[in-house]
Amino acid sequence: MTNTTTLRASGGPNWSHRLKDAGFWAEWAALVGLLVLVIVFQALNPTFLSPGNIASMLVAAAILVILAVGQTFVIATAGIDLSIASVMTLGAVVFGQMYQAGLGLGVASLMAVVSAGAAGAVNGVIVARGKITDFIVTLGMLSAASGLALILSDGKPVTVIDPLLLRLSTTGIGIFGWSFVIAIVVAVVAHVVLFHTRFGTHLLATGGSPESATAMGISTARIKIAVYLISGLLAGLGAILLVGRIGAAEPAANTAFLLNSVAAVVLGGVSLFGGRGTIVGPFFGALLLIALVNGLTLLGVSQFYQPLAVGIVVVLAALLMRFQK
Amino acid sequence: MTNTTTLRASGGPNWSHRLKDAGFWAEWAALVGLLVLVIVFQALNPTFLSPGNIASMLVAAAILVILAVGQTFVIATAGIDLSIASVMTLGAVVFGQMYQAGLGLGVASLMAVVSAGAAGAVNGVIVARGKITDFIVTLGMLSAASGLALILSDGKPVTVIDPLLLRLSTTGIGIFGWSFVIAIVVAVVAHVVLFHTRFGTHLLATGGSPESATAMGISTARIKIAVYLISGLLAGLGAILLVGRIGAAEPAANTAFLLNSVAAVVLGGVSLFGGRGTIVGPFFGALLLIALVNGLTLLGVSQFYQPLAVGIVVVLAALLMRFQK
Amino acid sequence: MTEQPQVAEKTAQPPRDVLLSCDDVSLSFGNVRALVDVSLTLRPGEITALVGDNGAGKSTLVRCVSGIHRPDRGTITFDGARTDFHSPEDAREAGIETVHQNLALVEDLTVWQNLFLNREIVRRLGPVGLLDRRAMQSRAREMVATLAVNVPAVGSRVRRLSGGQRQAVAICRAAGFSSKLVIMDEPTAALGVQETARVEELVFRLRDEGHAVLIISHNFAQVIRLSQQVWVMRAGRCVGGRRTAETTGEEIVGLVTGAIGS
Amino acid sequence: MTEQPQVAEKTAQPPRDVLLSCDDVSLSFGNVRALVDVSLTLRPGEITALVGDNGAGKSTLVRCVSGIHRPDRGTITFDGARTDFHSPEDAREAGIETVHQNLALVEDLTVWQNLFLNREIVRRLGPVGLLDRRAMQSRAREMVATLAVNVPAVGSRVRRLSGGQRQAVAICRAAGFSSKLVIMDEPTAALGVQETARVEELVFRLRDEGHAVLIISHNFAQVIRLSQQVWVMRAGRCVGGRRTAETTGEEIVGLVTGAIGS
Amino acid sequence: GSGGSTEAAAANGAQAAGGAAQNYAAVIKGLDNPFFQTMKQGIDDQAKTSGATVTVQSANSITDTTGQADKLNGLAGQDFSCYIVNPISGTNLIQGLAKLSMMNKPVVNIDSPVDPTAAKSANVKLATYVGTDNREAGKMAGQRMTEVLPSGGDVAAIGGIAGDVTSGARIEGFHQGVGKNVKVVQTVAADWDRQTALTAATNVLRAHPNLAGFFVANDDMGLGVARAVADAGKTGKIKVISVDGIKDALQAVKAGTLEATVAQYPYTIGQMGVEACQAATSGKTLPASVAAPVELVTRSTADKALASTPKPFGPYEDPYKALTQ
Ligand SMILES: Nc1ncnc2c1ncn2[C@@H]1O[C@H](COP(=O)(O)OP(=O)(O)OP(=O)(O)O)[C@@H](O)[C@H]1O
Ligand SMILES: Nc1ncnc2c1ncn2[C@@H]1O[C@H](COP(=O)(O)OP(=O)(O)OP(=O)(O)O)[C@@H](O)[C@H]1O
Ligand SMILES: O[C@@H]1[C@H](O)[C@H](O)CO[C@H]1O
Ligand SMILES: [Mg+2]
Ligand SMILES: [Mg+2]
Repeated sequence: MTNTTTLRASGGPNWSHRLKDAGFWAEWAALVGLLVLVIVFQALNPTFLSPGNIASMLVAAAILVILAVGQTFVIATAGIDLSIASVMTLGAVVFGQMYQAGLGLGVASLMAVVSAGAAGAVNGVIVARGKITDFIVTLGMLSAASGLALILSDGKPVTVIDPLLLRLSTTGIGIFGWSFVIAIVVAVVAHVVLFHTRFGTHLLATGGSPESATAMGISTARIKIAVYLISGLLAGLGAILLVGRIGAAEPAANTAFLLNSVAAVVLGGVSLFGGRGTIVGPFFGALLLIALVNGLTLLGVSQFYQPLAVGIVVVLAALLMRFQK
Repeated sequence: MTNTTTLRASGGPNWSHRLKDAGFWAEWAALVGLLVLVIVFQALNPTFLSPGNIASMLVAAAILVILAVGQTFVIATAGIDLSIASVMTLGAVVFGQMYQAGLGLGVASLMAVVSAGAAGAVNGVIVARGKITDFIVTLGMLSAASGLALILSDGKPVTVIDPLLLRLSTTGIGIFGWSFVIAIVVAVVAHVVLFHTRFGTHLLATGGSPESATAMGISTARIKIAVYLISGLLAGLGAILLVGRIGAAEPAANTAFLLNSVAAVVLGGVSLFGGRGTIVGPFFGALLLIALVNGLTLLGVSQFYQPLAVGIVVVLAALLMRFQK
Repeated sequence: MTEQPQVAEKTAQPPRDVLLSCDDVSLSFGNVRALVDVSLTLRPGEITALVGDNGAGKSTLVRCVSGIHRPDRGTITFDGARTDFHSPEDAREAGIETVHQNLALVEDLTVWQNLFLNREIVRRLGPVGLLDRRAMQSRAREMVATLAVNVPAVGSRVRRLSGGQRQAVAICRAAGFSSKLVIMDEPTAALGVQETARVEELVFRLRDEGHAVLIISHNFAQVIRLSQQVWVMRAGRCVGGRRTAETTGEEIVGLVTGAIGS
Repeated sequence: MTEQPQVAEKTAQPPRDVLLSCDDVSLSFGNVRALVDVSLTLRPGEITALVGDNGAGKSTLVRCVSGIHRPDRGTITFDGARTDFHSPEDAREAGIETVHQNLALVEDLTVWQNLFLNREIVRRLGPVGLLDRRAMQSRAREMVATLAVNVPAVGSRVRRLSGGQRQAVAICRAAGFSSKLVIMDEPTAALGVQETARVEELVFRLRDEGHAVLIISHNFAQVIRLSQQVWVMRAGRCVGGRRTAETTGEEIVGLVTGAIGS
Repeated sequence: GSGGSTEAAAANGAQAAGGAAQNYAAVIKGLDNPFFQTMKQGIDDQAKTSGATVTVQSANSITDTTGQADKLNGLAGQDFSCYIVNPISGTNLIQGLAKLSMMNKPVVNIDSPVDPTAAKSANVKLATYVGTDNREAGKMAGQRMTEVLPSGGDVAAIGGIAGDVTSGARIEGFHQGVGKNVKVVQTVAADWDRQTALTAATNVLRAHPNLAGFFVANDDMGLGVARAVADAGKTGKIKVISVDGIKDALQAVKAGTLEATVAQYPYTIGQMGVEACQAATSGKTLPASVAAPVELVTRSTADKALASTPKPFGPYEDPYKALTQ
């Protein structure tokens, strides 16, 4: 997957030129940042790279990676999905209600994805047909989806103890937990869709220059609806993993996921102004954010100093993206 | 103030043409939305327009108006200040520490504004000189400023009972509390700066087309630093009002203020892509958001249904902005 | 428009000889009456020119024909059928390719991606269609080489190209796909001498292959050189049409400036 | 570049007769060598033309002179002093106004705001300077009327203007402020016949008022008509310079295409 | 034995005698709430007296369920001899806890309980639980409300984030505690935020001009509500009762702006958590569940409470103390 991306950048395997290319650095800045972080943390605390810790970081990253992929699709069209985290909450609550009603894991999972996808589609239709700014529509959905989650669950969490779900979130292949494997699959598929299908090209054109895309006969409205639908569906997938991870379907907001999903995308070198996108970047952006918190925790950085440290490291990591200019 | 704005739009007082102009509607959509909301709420509950309720809505709106004005300056340059609320928290904590140390209201206020302004300036310098995306820099500052606030306050609130501050937040002229009067003054000054100074024009040019602005010899870096400085200073002013309002300086996150400040700006018809801005729009956008929550509470809408209602109304209000196209 | 009957005489032929016809097309933006009752026709296998001052409404008319704007009033008939394009997609489907004045390139996509935008070559793998990047890149290289002198790499993003290079890409795109009508809005404005010559060759080739071409140009020598029919617009109106063989540069200038009344 | 000595003979005059001189200016973008050892000079009170194929490097050179790019190597001397512009602001301060090919207008600002961008008229009220909108609007109306035929309202946003109307605004802006050198990158490319004539008048007027003008154009008739000196670029190099009076359109075409070797 | 923790110093010698210095980890809730600051203080103080070191980590906010889980996972990979956890929800830490149980590490659950069914099915073994019953705390507040409103009246409840478990339990308890004459007419969510609570209470007061009292789910919000009541000029007339017992609230009770607070003593909970770890690591059998002290602080007991804060002023049971000796 990673190879294809670089080949894409300028159509030839000339590495010395590649290294001088700004776009290349933008795409890989998050990886470079991650590597620097890993080296520093490992030097300060050898447990950091222990298999156990790597495994738990990867599992912790799975949901964020999936959301970041969804967010990438939206942001590449110059939109933003502020509702991604609360749509996930909605999906989780729907899962919980179905599961509690005894409908089983399959139906519950399906309904979680369907309901989250529906919320995403509503976002898309209002943005595309109603011609309202993405920010406001998805802000409205942020609120509405958490409201729905509260109403459906009556404000109460549902404990979900399912052996299969538990295996999903606790076992895997080697250090790769199943949930991380799912995240990898999502990322690979997303990469192919973005760079190797007509839809992907039309999506980037819609983000880069909606007028030009329209003039070339691309239905930007349909593209917009599609990306929000995708974002919703992935939020639904995230919801299943979330329920597995915390063992319950809760209506409480997952605000941290919202900002982190956008941060992963932007750290991954994707411009909020649309028209450009990579999947590799946001993927490593998500890992970077997770590794940062994990490392600071391992180092025992005091709780008050952690936000300060996170802020500084995030900006330093972004400094690597300066090469983008 | 309002008159000047409309005159600006197309340079003549021809009202029938004005009403057909899309830009006009974008600017006033928030006001129209507010009026619709007021009519509905008043019809459902006559206390809504009682002088007492109006007065308390206006006082509740003061801080949000001030933050929205700061956010407007940043957004008009195609940036976004995600740190605005936590910089306000930092300012409030600095105020609290100074006040507790017995330095008096004047010094405490000054230091609140200075520290928040400094945080804003740091944002600006990193964005402008470091050439890092606004989103990441201010996300970093969001984290760093709340960390600093926690460290400075040791996580504890400081009760601030100051007679002058108390008067500021509880008295006023008629139904206009002093804090709202301050917000109005801020809005008027901001309007003049945006539309009647060179700085304002250069700011809009920077947001609309940074390359063109640069080619015309405008230092976009200086403009960027200035808008973040302004946003920081206004967050500092907001901090003083916040301390006055709740009678304490707390390290609390104030996240609601962040999303609401951006929402007010966008509801006010200002594009997140920069280059266009109004102050009237965000002003009424902020009032709309406050009136919405007030009205829903007056109507006794249940806590679980409130988020749903907020979401729907926000999107409906934005539908008024369709005219913008 | 008052000119219309006069021209109609000359062009009064069986309808199969009219590819495109605009009848009383009008469009206003707020107070600006960009098009006022514009009527003109265009024959298959011919090069038709559209001239007029800046702001006369030429691009606006083109945008109506290619589905970007919908006229307030009037009808557009294409290939015998009355059209009501709701989007540029409809127009492209119907067989109209356009080189817009603002180029309509996506700056952040590469040259080859722009050339094949919404016309991508796809390899089918069962239900999924994957882009055939290699095929598109090599065809793109050929297409660009026919027009450009300093040929840009087809893998570079359009943002990096010079003014003329962009123009060449936009023209390649419109010419590269079989269509009944190719519209070019000031295609050679940014082009150098050699590139202009190549575009003119291309226009002739398109005509010879049976495409109709509508070309907008401020270069009257070029108009006389290329076209069989000229239409003149002034301040939103179509003020006249001439068979090129029967007119001169001077007469056209006169129509454009209003020295020769309508 | 090998041409340089030859040309130097002709232009070898006391330094006060050279307003701008580029010496061995080079600039690469990654692999693209946009400028290779470009040397040329420009006299005050003269109209100088710069010609060359698309992608030859003309706009890149102009962007170096006006402070947008900084050359990798080489020196630029303006008005007797070696310059090292760090920004377009420096260049404007030094007295260089430029009409860029991409126009450099701010689409969301109005015509008058664009005309006075960074040159705003201000009324001082003690420490604060407030914009004199009325004065700028009325002066803008005058400026635009001199060039445009279908005059756009100065209060309308540039986004709404036709291709030629934008071009006119950009030219007005560069011409409207006293400067030593006005650079115009393909100023008449999008213009109609009448508008082109007015711009040419304007260029002459600028020269007569003592400004130097550097004009880039693909229209060799225009070049011969307007300029006193022509410089030719090919594939990033300056391959020759001629006094216009001593050359012909054919020779220039030859230099541009490489038919006449360098 | 029972008694004030002033005797804790005595434990020091016992611990030193017990063997090598102990190394514990604690994961608590959000750090922007003084309640948890006090909890941390209790943990730190007890650690100092007993010669143990405790690494304390906390979630970013009261909603950060997965972030908290990540932190526990980070710490679980390291060699601590005992873990203290205060989970945000009943299940969010289950995965990390399962891992700890697998390694046979003792886990002490404080404040908010781990969901027993979830614990059972994930094979999570908890050494002990120490905390307060939030429903019980709400009930005490309800009973007090009935006492101070002998002739009954309308009251409103201000909760934390809609759907929050702790808030829900307290409000439910309050409903159970109030007598027939007292009617809860409205419940609003104020996000655990003082400013939001102030605005919400102001709005509720408009809707119910004859309101006789407020029950507020924590002290920070309670102080905001008290401010709203003061702004309306009804201090003393409208009774405000909240939960937590933070210092500022005790002072407010003393000053009469708060009617009462149900003090839960996070300091003591933290202390007892560390004691429980000491006992558990020295192989003692711990009681399954210990009720932490809860005291209703009213004007008459405010002085006493202030004098002993952050510790309880009355006697309480501490079965762990005996086990550490
Ligand atoms: N979207 C729009 N909104 C408002 N006015 C517009 C819009 N598009 C075009 N106009 C106006 O309509 C008129 C005709 O514009 P058009 O672009 O069709 O001219 P043109 O003949 O193509 O000129 P040029 O030769 O300069 O390209 C102009 O006055 C222009 O300002
Ligand atoms: N920012 C850039 N990055 C990469 N390549 C560039 C950049 N700017 C220009 N180039 C390349 O440099 C070469 C010269 O471009 P330039 O714009 O100077 O040509 P020009 O002579 O002005 O052509 P035209 O007549 O088409 O305007 C072109 O090959 C172009 O693709
Ligand atoms: O017990 C705590 C405190 O009351 C805090 O104020 C909110 O969260 C609860 O869990
Ligand atoms: Mg045009
Ligand atoms: Mg050029």
